[in-house]
Amino acid sequence: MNEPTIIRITADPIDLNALQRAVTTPRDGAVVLFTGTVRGVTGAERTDKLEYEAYTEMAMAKLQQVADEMRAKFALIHGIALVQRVGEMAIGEPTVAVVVSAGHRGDGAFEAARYGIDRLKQIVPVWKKETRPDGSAWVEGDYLPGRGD
Amino acid sequence: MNEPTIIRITADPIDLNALQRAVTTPRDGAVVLFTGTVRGVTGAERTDKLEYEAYTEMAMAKLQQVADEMRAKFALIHGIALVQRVGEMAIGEPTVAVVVSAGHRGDGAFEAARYGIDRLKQIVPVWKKETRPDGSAWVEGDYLPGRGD
Amino acid sequence: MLVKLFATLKDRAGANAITLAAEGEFTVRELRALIAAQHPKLAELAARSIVAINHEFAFDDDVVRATDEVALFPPVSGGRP
Amino acid sequence: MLVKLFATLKDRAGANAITLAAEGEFTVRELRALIAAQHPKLAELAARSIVAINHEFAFDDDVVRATDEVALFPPVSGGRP
Repeated sequence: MNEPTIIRITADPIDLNALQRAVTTPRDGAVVLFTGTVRGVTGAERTDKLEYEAYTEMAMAKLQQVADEMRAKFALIHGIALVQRVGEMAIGEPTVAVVVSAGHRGDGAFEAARYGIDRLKQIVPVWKKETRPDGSAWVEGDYLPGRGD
Repeated sequence: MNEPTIIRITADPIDLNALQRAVTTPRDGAVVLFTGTVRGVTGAERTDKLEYEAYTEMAMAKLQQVADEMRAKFALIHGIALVQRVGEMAIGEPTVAVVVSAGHRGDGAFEAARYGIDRLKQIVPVWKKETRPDGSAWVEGDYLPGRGD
Repeated sequence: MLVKLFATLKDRAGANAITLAAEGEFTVRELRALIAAQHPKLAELAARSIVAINHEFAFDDDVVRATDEVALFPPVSGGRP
Repeated sequence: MLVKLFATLKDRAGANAITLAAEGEFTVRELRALIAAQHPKLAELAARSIVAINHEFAFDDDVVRATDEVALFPPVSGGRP
């Protein structure tokens, strides 16, 4: 069976319509798309813009690993797209997309997309620099990879 | 707070990029989009095209009810879009979209989108006519609404 | 009064609505009987289709007024979850 | 050998890579010490940053060869789930 796996790190805007078409096979009746977006307000904090940087070669390998893990855990899903945007982005723009297609809405596409974004945020080497009214700073996560990650 | 609720029944193609932008508020870092698509192959069956018909006035009221139920059950979600396309559609095209935004990916957007599509498929009066190599027929569901639906 | 029809019912009737001679108030159960009597082609479907009154689902003991917007249709195309 | 730097480490060093005088094989623990000795500005970060060897996460007892592609970076920007 032809089951598309799209892995991409790009400075271009993320096109959800194109990704929906790209992952959908003739057997698919359901597509779940998750997008992370640049949040402008977090509690009392305001963010003006965001810049994403990737360790591209390793990030591509880790995106492929996330896709492999998704397929291993969710046997009924078909197409997968994992796209990370890099460079400067404005408030509200998608920074990352996880897209999964399946025959039916109960075939695990929702769960696979959720798993995919959680893993992506743990192991794919991408960092964001936030610019706020008081200056800019890299945002560091707190997940320390272990063996097998 | 400004929390967009978009309810639409339309003959136009569904534009996921526009819906993502429309539901995203400055507080949002996560958007989940579900799309139902025209499946071309189901087991050994082949579908050539699909036509959707709606009882528009009632369908608009029931889409609004689904959105209200989503907000009542998932308190942390922000924007909602529920879009049903009607008319003729080709294989792979989105027929319906359920879009939910939230501050963070764990704030219930995945669960709300899943709940939304399940309820939409139960109570929103929309029917599809499938054209297969051996003719065309209306596809009937099996959910009988009860009081409160 | 007018009864709107959708999907299979529309195809069976060959029209997207039928007229029904009816006055005052009656139950949804009586509505089904009126349709069956005046539109025999729809008799079987009328007995088991969903009835909506003014855009809300209605049940056999509910009251219909001749001035209500009434519609008859099959279960919606849910698709396998 | 060259050590690639990202995010906070790149800003601290003022460059996206540093050169390291190193030969043969040594452990990741020794790599951290070499960086601290030869690039004092990075000493504190080198002790607690993530090390990747040939695009895989590496741990203190793992072996580095001077010919490997080595990178040093902070935990990725996960964001609150």
